[in-house]
Amino acid sequence: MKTLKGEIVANRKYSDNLYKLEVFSPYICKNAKPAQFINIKCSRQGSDDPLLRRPFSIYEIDEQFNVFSVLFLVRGRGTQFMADLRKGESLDFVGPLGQPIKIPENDSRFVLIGGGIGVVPLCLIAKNLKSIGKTVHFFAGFKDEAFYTWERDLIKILKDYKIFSENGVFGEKGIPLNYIRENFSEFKDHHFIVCGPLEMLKQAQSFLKDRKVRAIAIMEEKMACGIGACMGCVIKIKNKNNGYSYKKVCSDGPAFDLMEVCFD
Amino acid sequence: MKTLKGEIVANRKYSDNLYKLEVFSPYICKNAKPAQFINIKCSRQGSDDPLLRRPFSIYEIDEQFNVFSVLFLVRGRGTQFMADLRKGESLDFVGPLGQPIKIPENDSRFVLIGGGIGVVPLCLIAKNLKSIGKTVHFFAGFKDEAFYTWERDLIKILKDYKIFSENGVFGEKGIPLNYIRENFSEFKDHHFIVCGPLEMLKQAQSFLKDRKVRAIAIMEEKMACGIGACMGCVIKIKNKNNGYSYKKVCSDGPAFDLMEVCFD
Amino acid sequence: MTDYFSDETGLEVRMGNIVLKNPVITCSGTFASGIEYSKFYDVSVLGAITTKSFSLERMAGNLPPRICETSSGMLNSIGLQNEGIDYFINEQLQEAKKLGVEIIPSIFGRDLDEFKKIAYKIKNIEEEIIAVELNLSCPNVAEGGIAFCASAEQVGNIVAATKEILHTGIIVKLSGHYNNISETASAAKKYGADAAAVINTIPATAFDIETCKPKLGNITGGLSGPAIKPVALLKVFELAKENIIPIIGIGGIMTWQDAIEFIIAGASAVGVGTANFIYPECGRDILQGIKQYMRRKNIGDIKMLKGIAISNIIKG
Amino acid sequence: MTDYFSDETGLEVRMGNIVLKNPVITCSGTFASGIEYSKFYDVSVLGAITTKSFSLERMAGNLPPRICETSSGMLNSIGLQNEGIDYFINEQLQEAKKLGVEIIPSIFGRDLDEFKKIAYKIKNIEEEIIAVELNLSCPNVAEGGIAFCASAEQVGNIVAATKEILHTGIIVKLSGHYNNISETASAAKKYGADAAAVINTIPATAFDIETCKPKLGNITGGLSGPAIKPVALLKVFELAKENIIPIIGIGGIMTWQDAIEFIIAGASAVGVGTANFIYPECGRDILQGIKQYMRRKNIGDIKMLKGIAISNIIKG
Ligand SMILES: Cc1cc2nc3c(=O)[nH]c(=O)nc-3n(C[C@H](O)[C@H](O)[C@H](O)COP(=O)(O)OP(=O)(O)OC[C@H]3O[C@@H](n4cnc5c(N)ncnc54)[C@H](O)[C@@H]3O)c2cc1C
Ligand SMILES: Cc1cc2nc3c(=O)[nH]c(=O)nc-3n(C[C@H](O)[C@H](O)[C@H](O)COP(=O)(O)OP(=O)(O)OC[C@H]3O[C@@H](n4cnc5c(N)ncnc54)[C@H](O)[C@@H]3O)c2cc1C
Ligand SMILES: Cc1cc2nc3c(=O)[nH]c(=O)nc-3n(C[C@H](O)[C@H](O)[C@H](O)COP(=O)(O)O)c2cc1C
Ligand SMILES: Cc1cc2nc3c(=O)[nH]c(=O)nc-3n(C[C@H](O)[C@H](O)[C@H](O)COP(=O)(O)O)c2cc1C
Ligand code: FES
Ligand code: FES
Repeated sequence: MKTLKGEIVANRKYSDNLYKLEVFSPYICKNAKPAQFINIKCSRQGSDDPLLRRPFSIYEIDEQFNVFSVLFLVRGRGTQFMADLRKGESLDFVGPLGQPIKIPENDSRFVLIGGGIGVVPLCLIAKNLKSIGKTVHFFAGFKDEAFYTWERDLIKILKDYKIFSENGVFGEKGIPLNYIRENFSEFKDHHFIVCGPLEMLKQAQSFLKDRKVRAIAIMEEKMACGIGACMGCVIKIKNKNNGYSYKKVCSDGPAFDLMEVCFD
Repeated sequence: MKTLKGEIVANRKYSDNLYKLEVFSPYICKNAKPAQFINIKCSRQGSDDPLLRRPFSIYEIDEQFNVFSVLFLVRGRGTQFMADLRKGESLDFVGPLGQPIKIPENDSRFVLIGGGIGVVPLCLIAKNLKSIGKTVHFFAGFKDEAFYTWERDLIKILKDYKIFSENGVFGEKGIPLNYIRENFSEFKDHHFIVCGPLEMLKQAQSFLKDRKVRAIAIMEEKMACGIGACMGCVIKIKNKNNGYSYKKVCSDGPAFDLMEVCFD
Repeated sequence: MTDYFSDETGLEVRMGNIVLKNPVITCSGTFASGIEYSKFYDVSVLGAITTKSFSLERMAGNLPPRICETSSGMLNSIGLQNEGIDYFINEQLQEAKKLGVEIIPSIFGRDLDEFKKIAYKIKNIEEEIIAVELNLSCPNVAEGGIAFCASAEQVGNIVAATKEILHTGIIVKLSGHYNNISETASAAKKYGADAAAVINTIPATAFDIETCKPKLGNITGGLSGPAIKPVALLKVFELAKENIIPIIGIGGIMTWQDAIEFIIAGASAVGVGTANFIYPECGRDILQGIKQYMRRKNIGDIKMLKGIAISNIIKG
Repeated sequence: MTDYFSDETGLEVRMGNIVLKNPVITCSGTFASGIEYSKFYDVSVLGAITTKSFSLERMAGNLPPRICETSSGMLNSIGLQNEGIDYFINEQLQEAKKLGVEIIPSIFGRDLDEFKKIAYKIKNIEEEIIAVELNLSCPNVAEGGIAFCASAEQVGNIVAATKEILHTGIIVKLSGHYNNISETASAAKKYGADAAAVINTIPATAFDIETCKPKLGNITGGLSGPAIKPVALLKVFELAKENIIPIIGIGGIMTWQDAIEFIIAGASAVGVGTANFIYPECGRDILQGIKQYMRRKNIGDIKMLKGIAISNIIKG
């Protein structure tokens, strides 16, 4: 991990509030692994407001051109700042951060379920799984049209995917978990990797737990340092004695065993 | 005075740290008078750091195109923000602020002395004096090369000027006040208007006072509200009883009788 | 959508004997007597305006520079420059009244006796004002000011003395500087105050590393603006939890979102200060935002919003 | 230009019995035990690092969310999550020592007795550390913490007890929250502390206006970052003026300019906290900037810079 400055190669608008920021960085392209993230300074040089860096999963890595990207939704001050960045400007970020996801070597078939912006880390994971010859089914669910044009990125990674939208404006109407429920026999010996809103993770946990399916969750929490030094970004993880302990999303995660995450 | 948004028509770089920002604003062009200023928000919309607006004298008014300009030196965070503004972006400002300078009607000959960025308000004043048929001598003194190319603006206003630089890299070597001292007989019944660093104002005061010359000073002080509401921007002004009282640069000034300003 | 808010319905705020038509007021020292800001908008939309603090006699104020910017904040060391209470009463009040907004004169005495003298003067104009604010927390004066807040007894005495003289509403302006704000607020309540304005600026300073001198002529000043909002919110929240006295929440309010945050933390009304310097129309805009928020959330009366974060915590 | 600074000459700082090779240290809780940051730069350039506060037993810490950003600042409510002092002594110390930087363990007890017990454990590693910091000012714990600072007597007792057990330097970490910081600092000095670290985070809070709940799991937290710098500077300045005890100035230091500002206000050394989160290499950069400033100003020894703003004020 390093503090880096990378030239912005492109900032592509996918929809009203979804952007893909492409950044030149040989260091990240060489060192970053799936599920890792970077911590972006979202204020001008010399300004400290907004103060904290913002964490973003690494979305794509183009090793040929040494360009990686992050895909982000505009939510507040930091992401608005990012949306306003222009080609040629410099991005100040720290990375790669977090533990690379540990792919269970013995499993060969994977189901990836992404909810909303949760699809981001799954894309790099999917690409990686494919490259090592695993079978991957990708399910993505969205609330609204923000991701309408995003399919063009997904289709480059794999063909076996299904996109759902709650209101049916694009893809199939519904949510991925319902589809999985209804067609569970197809997936029962797959390894699941899920990323998305807490409610989705919670439902996935309870559904998969009953069926004794193994699953990895990619988690989020508010961060300060992003490198494991401040104890700010903890979530509750079950431990052996039926209790829990706090684990750091930034340095113990962001990938955790879904069954060990406490949602309460 | 109003809170305004004006489209930036141009942001011209005069030298490393001197810029001219041209802004479209019919309201300012119609209402602003010499010595008045505007108060610029130097942070992105939705950001409050830097918090306070920055005051800048109105430099030029182009009534035909409804464009006015400010000429500014990059000093700190606010002016760096301004230097980075681009054509087409919107400037958030309040104005016109301050009292228009009161031109003594009976005097017909004026000496204007500007030190450094202090030349800015004097340019609009000079233009105004010329337009009402007064005689104007303009003296400008600079420390370094920042204003090297600025002469092109001045020459459009009047021909009777002298530019000095302390090290002689451009214009004449020296400072305006020395020139005035040496050629005082020429100017002794002129009305003086001075704007520049405190040290220059102080020297001008002591020199002119001894010679019973009337003079106006354009003053600066740190501001919060810019409209006379906070009592933040006061300077000491002599009153009748040999004492002083605090006057507000923003709403009582920025023009004051130089002889009444207390420098201590 | 229910149409509660075609008018001001549901915005009225009662704090003891003080009734405001809506919860947005401007803070002392940041709005003068309203005249400057009336050039920007019709200030009669505000719940009230609080004037600059007036003292018994004219005060010259502190040495400049008096303003210094800090990260998301500013220091001021005005030192209560004002023309004295007589000037307010004789010259300024009538002009301010023309703005059509309720007026809360803020007053400052160096000691109990001065407060009494000012109160007697205010008595003559009681009909024309909605309340009086006792500034017991200015960090920029050598005598009185913030030091009053060190002792609940002192605060109680000044309130009691004022209460004896005046029938109008009484607001105490308290400091977050001391750790006894519950006691001072309780004393104020006990002796007759209707509301507490919380908080004043926080004592602070800044130095110039080139001259190696203080950036303020007065050496120290008071910190205001967004930087202090989290600190102010905690003071309001802690006072409101104890339900001692109605609170005017103050500190770093720039937007309607900030105002709502203070109200859900327990403030009955909010005071907008430093924000006026940056956004001259912010009082109006904050009020507008509050109305829209209430409409969106289907909240018919601002009272239902007050302290809702406290009840949510208690509910768990 | 005189070449004072090819090496570290003129940067050494003495605070009581504590000698630091330079004035830049990192703050407790923001630098863990240095290992994470050593991936960014050679932390042995620092004057010292202060560890996260360790308690007698493992502490789980507070409910998440624990972090919330505010204007030019942040709130944290970590609640001293740590693995306990034994873990530090047995597992972490040796690894940290490898970084080649002086180590100041920060310790936290819920009461006098716990502080004593921890001190006895520290005794075994006294040779390996440069000083111990007593955290008497954490705003995020139910017992002890900031409450210690309410009473100079309590502070004195804890210092005295620690001093009896330990020979290493003692730093007390004080809060700016109470208004008795001169008294607590005096008590600390009297009973044997070598330096005071001033200030810890300022109690504060924030609410979410959509959920109408606190933004922190623990409801309240501590404010740090640039927002608090002017408040911290005033505390340092006031303490330094009274010349009670050497001070480590802390609060919102992001740049070398900020560090210089604390030093001219009277701090002997500076603690860098929140800044590490945003600029992982800031400790190194701040030190570098101090050196360059001293060279530019022709200041041969940092002692000559310390409190220079105070002397300038006295000179008038
Ligand atoms: C490991 C990780 C990976 C992420 N990857 C992506 C991604 O690929 N694309 C994407 O769009 N978003 C991602 N997020 C969420 C992203 O960090 C937030 O949307 C962003 O921080 C919002 O900043 P803001 O200033 O726009 O919002 P604000 O609400 O103004 O932010 C205020 C504060 O809250 C924090 N915050 C707000 N939302 C979140 C959140 N969901 N998670 C963590 N902190 C938050 C901010 O960092 C900031 O400190 C990720 C979060 C984490 C923890
Ligand atoms: C009436 C008036 C007219 C002015 N006209 C011009 C002009 O035409 N061109 C120009 O270049 N400058 C002008 N100035 C000075 C200009 O306002 C400052 O250079 C600017 O505020 C610096 O901001 P900063 O953020 O870059 O500097 P910083 O040093 O970071 O500013 C910090 C704070 O100090 C204040 N400040 C800093 N310098 C000054 C100053 N000289 N006067 C008042 N406040 C200051 C800032 O407004 C801000 O609040 C004028 C000042 C006044 C009062
Ligand atoms: C320039 C200035 C002058 C002030 N003058 C007074 C005053 O005269 N009386 C008073 O009670 N408070 C005064 N205050 C404090 C404000 O009323 C308010 O309590 C404080 O600024 C915090 O609110 P804010 O962050 O919204 O500004 C002043 C504040 C500022 C910034
Ligand atoms: C996330 C975080 C954790 C902290 N933990 C501790 C701690 O364990 N012990 C302590 O004495 N201070 C702790 N502090 C306070 C800092 O050491 C420092 O006093 C404070 O943050 C102010 O400095 P800053 O503005 O530079 O961060 C913590 C601060 C933060 C932000
Ligand atoms: S953000 Fe600091 S430990 Fe994770
Ligand atoms: S800046 Fe507020 S009175 Fe001049």
